[in-house]
Amino acid sequence: MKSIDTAQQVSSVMRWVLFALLPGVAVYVYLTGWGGVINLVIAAASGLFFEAVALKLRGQPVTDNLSDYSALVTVVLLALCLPPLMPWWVIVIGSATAILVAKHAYGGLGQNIFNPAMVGYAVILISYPLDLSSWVSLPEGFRLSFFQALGYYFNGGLSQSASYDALTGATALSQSYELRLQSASPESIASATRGVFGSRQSEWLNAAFLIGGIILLIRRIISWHLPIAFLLGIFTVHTLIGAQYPDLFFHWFGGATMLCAFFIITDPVSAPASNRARLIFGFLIGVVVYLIRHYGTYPDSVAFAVLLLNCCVPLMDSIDSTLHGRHQ
Amino acid sequence: MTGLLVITLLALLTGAALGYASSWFSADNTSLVEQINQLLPQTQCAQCGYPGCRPYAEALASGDADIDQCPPGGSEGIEALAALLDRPVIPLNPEYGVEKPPLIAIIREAECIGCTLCIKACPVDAIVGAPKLMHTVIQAHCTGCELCLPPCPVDCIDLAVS
Amino acid sequence: MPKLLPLTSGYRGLRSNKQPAPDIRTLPLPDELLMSLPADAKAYDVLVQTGDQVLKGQPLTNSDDFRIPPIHASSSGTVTDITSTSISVRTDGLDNSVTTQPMADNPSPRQLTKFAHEAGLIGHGGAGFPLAAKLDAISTKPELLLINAAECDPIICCDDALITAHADVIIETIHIIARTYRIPEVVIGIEDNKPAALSALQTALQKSSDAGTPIKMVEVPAIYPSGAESILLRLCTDCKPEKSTHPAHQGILSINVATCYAFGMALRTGFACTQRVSTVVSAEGRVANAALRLGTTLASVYRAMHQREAVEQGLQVTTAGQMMKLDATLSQAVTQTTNCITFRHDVQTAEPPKACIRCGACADICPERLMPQQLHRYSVHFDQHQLQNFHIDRCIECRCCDVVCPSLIPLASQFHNAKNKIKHNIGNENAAVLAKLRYDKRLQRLTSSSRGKKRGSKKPPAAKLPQDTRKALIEAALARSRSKKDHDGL
Amino acid sequence: MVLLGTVLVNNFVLINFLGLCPLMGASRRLSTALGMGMATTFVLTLSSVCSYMLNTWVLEPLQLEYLRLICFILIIAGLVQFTELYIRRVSPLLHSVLGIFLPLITTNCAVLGVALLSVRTNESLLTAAVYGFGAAIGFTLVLILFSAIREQLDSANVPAPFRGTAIAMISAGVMSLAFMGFSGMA
Repeated sequence: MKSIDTAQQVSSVMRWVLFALLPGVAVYVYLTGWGGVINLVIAAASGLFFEAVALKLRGQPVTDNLSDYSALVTVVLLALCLPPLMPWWVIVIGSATAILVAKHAYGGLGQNIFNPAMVGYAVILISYPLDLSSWVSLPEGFRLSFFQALGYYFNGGLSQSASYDALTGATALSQSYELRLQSASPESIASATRGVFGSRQSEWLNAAFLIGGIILLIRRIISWHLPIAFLLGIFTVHTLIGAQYPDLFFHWFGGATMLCAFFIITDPVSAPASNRARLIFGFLIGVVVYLIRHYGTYPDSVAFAVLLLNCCVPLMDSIDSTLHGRHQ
Repeated sequence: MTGLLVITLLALLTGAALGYASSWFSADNTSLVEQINQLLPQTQCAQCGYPGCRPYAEALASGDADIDQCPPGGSEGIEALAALLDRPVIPLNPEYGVEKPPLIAIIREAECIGCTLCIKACPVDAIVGAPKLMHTVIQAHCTGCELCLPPCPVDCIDLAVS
Repeated sequence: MPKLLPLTSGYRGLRSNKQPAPDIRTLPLPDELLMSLPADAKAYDVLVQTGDQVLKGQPLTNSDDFRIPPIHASSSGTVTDITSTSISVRTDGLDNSVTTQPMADNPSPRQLTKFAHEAGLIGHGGAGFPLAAKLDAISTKPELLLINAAECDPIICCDDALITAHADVIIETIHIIARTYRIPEVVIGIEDNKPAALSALQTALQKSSDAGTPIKMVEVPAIYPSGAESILLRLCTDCKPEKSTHPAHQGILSINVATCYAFGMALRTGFACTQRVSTVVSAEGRVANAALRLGTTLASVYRAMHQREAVEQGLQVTTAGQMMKLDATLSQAVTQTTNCITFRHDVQTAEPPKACIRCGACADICPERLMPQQLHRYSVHFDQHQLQNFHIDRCIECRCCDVVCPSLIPLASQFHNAKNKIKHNIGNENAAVLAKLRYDKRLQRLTSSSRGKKRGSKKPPAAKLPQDTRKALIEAALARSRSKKDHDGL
Repeated sequence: MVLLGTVLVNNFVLINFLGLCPLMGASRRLSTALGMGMATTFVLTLSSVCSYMLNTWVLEPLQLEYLRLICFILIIAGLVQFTELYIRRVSPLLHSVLGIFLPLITTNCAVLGVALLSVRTNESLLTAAVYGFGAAIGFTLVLILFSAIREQLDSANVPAPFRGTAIAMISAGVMSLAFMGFSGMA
């Protein structure tokens, strides 16, 4: 007997998202060493803990809802935005904000207006800018051992063998921003920040997220409208401004662009309902991301751009419904 | 001195402009009354303490009445009024009656003496009949307002769930 | 083949054309029949009493209303019980039938409509709209006859088997209907996963000597719900019926192919409809097509199909295929609308629905291009204005969205409830408008009559009709006189 | 540039936290917010212009700067009264829905703030007008976005302790967080 294919359930959708994040996670861990691993572990553990607490408080079945993996996806996305090596409680504050405030205060899964991961990120970015804006970039061939890294999280510094200053460096995005402030020539910025095809180091991370995103597109878990519109938004402003360097690929493969394109703005809950509105939504996020990167004071701006457009979603839906009503 | 002068002048100017404007834009809230009236069930039952739905709407528009006085509208009616006037939803005030399922009046025709008192009482002309002859209720037009019950001398009118 | 309008959404997991439909089996006559009665008890008279002997095809109820067709005994036996919902008949095994006359050639439209009513025919596709009411509605302005041969369900194949076996009856009936009601256009919409049925129809069409209205065949893609009336119309024709009234009132006669066959058999024999072909899925998952007597209980269908005496515990039965899937009980009886019966043992309890994550899968599959995720939001938090903005009235409740929802939300039933609530509210609003109108008129009359008394005039002024009604009356009168003039001129 | 700056970068509500009372009070529904936004836009733009004119052409030549505050309040109060009369005539429904928040525009610190700041920072009448208009548009934008969010929150399953104003305040906080992304621009 032929029976109807069982629909993809929420948990399987979320499992696929986690699976598609794997290449990105691998590159992230490769680039950041034990720091990245500890980031992910702290975020995941605290996220699941807060989710369980919130479910318990709201009197909902805990195991049933934990097993839909949605909380895990949120905090993993949050962790992937963070630089390695930072006080552990910063991460915990981030995941608490994401899960408790941005998700459960709004009514839990499916009701949140703002993207929880981005709320968590923005809150800790505003509160602890220093910890977040400096990626601890390690000298070539130098890797922290697990215990050295762990020590950093709990003591707020490296106990021995390496001094803090020697380790901090800026990301390619903030480096290019500072160089532009000093009105350095495009060539010199390029030589300092350009990698093989995108921005130094984070190009590989972005490429890995792109691969994950393509997996999701093929599995039809996300629709193409959002990522394409987003990348197009960046492209359009870039062309209109006519900036020489950083070039388009620097922006596409730099910062959190691909993570944002395929994993963050594609969160269907905080995106508009219709495809038409989704195109506008993605495009505008791209525009805002580029504008803040180019004119603003924050080197990367994905969180602000996403939250800003999240604010507009209810209005977009409402206008869309009126148009929908008139259209047919 | 100049300060006093300037202030006085300014005040006079603003006052004059406002006075002119107020005569220009005289208040008129018929459209608001219409909007409220559309949400009322039009049973004309007067349970709200006003002689009909429109007078109640007028009282609502001028702020004399609250939105919890219409039993036939029930909780849904109160919600609609609250949404229109942007007020909090409150329960029906039991002083004015309780919410019932929609009713219609039925005349026990054998007992009717043809006094026409109910015909005069019906606000929507839903009862037909002639003097000394049996009356009947046009069911499609009856709003269940119960106004025909008190005048009936032989109590031959029943209410049934429609 | 004429060009097709694309059906880009909808559910695509239907039977592939490699699988032929199983042949039609006949089941043994059951011991007891349960003839279901119409819902409105006031609308018909019961003609028999408990203990009466009845014959096959004997009418058990009577009604002059075309919307309430009579019920017939589907075998001979004794009436054992009459309840408000059904009449039980214990069969005597003889299967004696009433004597009947086949329909005369070239009947008048009125005759044919009356015959359809007396044969007790209702739509065999699922909704069960009375055939006579449809025929009556189109007879004033016939424009199109659409034969619906699109079953569009993963397992239902009874129409496929029926067409393959009896294509000649179907084609002949189509010709009779088209000729009698003078319908200028006939279209058969058939899915492209039934090659056997299609070729049978084409052969029958070539053999048919009738040179009346040409019959057009349109192959539609095997995508659920291509067989829904509004979708099939969109797929096969240029007609765009208005949503406000039934298509039959707009001259569009849409008949299921099984109804057409049943009508044809009734015309040939003069005999009321007493059986139908249904797809039966056994508990082991075997698909069969069986000719079932109307009134056979689902329990006896189960016993006959599985050759078992008893019915096991925990057996679940559903009707109407995989997509529509209506829960049924074993004591329920087969009616003309029962096109599929599914028995299952291994029923897992359904998981509780989760929260909507607005993934949009429902909007992608919706054949009417609605946005079920928004409709869901506003039917849970009931908002009539928004629901109407998102066209809930166009939802055909095909359950495509239910099937794809990752949160397992019963969307279609939510929409059904919301639609009912809206209908109820609109009814209330209309009643309020009417009451207000009558109240205002009364006030006007009272004030004017009191004024009249003061002036001492004896004649109270006649109540004025509302402006638009008066205009309409004047228009109508003008139109009448104009048409009369035209007649005189001729 | 002044326009964009006041609308997005230095948004009065979300960055300077002025005018929070109408933001909370008049944002329960989209239509109300639209009406309130339009009324405020009218008052803000005109009061910015009038204040500027009064300041440069009357108060400064007469060296009466100490009267600035009281004169501005007078102008604003007059404009608000005018707006109220107008709304009562055109849309009694909006008038009854806005209720006390309409006359309260007078005491809305954003209005006086804009008038004072506009006098202090702008060189010409045109920039003063644009400044007032930009501030008003920024206020209206936030009000409308916020009311749409609140409308949506009405149909969400918000836990009891957060329902109503609490969740609205949290949303306003997140909105202000989002607008912080523009800080330092222009």
